[in-house]
Amino acid sequence: MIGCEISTRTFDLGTRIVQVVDVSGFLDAHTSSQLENTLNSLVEAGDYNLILDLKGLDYINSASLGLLMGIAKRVRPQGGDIRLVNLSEKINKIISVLGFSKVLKLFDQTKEALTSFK
Amino acid sequence: MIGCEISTRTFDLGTRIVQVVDVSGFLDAHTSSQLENTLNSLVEAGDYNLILDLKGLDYINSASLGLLMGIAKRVRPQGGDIRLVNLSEKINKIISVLGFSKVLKLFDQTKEALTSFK
Amino acid sequence: MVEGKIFLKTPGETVYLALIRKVIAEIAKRVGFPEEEVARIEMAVDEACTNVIEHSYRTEDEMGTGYEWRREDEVDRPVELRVKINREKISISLTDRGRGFDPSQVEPDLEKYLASVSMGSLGIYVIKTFMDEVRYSHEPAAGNVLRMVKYFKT
Amino acid sequence: MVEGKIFLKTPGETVYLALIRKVIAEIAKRVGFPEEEVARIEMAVDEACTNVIEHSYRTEDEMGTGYEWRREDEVDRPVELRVKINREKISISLTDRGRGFDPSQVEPDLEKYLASVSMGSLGIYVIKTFMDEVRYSHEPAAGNVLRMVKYFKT
Ligand SMILES: Nc1ncnc2c1ncn2[C@@H]1O[C@H](COP(=O)(O)OP(=O)(O)O)[C@@H](O)[C@H]1O
Ligand SMILES: Nc1ncnc2c1ncn2[C@@H]1O[C@H](COP(=O)(O)OP(=O)(O)O)[C@@H](O)[C@H]1O
Repeated sequence: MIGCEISTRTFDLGTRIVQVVDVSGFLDAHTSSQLENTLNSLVEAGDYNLILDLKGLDYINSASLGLLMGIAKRVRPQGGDIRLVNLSEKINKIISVLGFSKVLKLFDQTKEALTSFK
Repeated sequence: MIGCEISTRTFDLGTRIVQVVDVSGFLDAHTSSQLENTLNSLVEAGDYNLILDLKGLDYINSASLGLLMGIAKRVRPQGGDIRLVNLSEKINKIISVLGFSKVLKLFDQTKEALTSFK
Repeated sequence: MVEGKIFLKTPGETVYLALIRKVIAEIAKRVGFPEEEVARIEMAVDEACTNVIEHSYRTEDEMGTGYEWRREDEVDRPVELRVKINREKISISLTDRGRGFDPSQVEPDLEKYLASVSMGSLGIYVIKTFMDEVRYSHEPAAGNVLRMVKYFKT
Repeated sequence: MVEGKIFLKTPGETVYLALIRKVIAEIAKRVGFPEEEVARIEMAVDEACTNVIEHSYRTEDEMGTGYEWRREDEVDRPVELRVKINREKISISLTDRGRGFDPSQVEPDLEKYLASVSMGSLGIYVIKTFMDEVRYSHEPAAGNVLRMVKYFKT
């Protein structure tokens, strides 16, 4: 795979609908607009419960992290959130060291993240 | 791991002793002399039954392939041989396309290569 | 690879960032930085190159019209990376011939950033957080040079 | 990465071959060559660079004394790779400032090689087998240039 691949899965939890966005490849200045478009469309369509599954993501740049924090700020007042799962050790450390884990909620597994929305 | 790692295992088949040389990393002009030294020492010590286990080898250059063919030429008159096992798809194709599989015997597994020496 | 200089030049386009990261990560790994530090050096350089492409090489005109490249100028917008290794450190110089920018003008403050509504200015925060030294200079002949240094032991 | 030029310069030392292979493989992969072809282009370039380091830059003197480098000359022995991509092909030019060598002088013959006792001369066989075009030129100003081309469809 070259660049970045993004797809969306929908989970109906009964009480809520959660959209899981799978991202693999890398998110840099060349590819991050793809994620921006996907997330903006979801939020505009009223989907405020979001999980970003980063299994298979090699790299994430600061603009993409900024984008995620921007999305969090938009959906939280609506009772929603954006939660990150399946981060590689590498990306987990980067996010923590930069202090972004203070804002972005990280989970080990999709299940946990889904449950957290109930 | 940076460069190339080489180690040797000895198998006593009853009728013969076979030396299995494990190579991982890459064999290029920077590292191939390591393999050359190992193989020369074995042949000089009278070890003519050799298996090269290339599991974990990313790259092999023409000089290393030439070295292996040179060793084959030295040990075959002594009733020995050098046999290659666990080649990645990538290295297998390179060796075949270049025509070196006419000279070097390739096996899928160490077991098969060991049996072939009996 | 104890001492040495490596030079890499690509067009100033985001499609080359992946290659630049690969090169930097490979060098950092081979000179012996642990994985964690490799990831940080890789990210700092990616952010610095992104800034050159998205800010230094973007004309006022382009900024007004939706950030479109003038393709015919591409050849005049190279990203040049010089990597120097010695026993104590890796030095990475990024040269561009665009508008230029001194990052010491910006004092990134994550708390403030997180509290604010605006996005942006995270790149310089990353570069300053992950590298040991960051220095900018402008020389008419050479262009804008951003020099980033990382020591082997910190 | 449909069109573009990439320039990579390293010292002429074998320790840099791994980096050179990474860069070439990364570019070849990104422009769309299948894995198999990526491996071939990677090997051809590795062999060409190895020849520059081991033959073009080795003085008669060094050849007699066990192939030792004169470290102080290192800086004058760069390996320069220019990669040009366009819609139909990838062109890789390798420039050195050493003795130089025209590979068209050698007609590699594997059957003969396999029958002979001598090792060596496999490098040029690999380069010619794996690349679609191989051309050598010497220009006093530029140095020795080996140009290797691979078309996307063969
Ligand atoms: N190399 C550069 N050339 C010109 N301007 C730059 C450069 N780097 C940064 N800047 C300016 O500094 C600002 C902050 O940069 P940065 O921290 O990377 O955040 P961002 O790129 O997300 O805006 C940019 O918006 C830009 O105006
Ligand atoms: N770039 C070069 N500069 C000078 N001489 C070269 C160069 N490339 C090849 N040669 C000469 O051609 C011979 C054959 O090269 P090659 O096929 O790569 O085999 P090997 O390197 O194993 O000898 C070398 O031994 C050397 O004498």
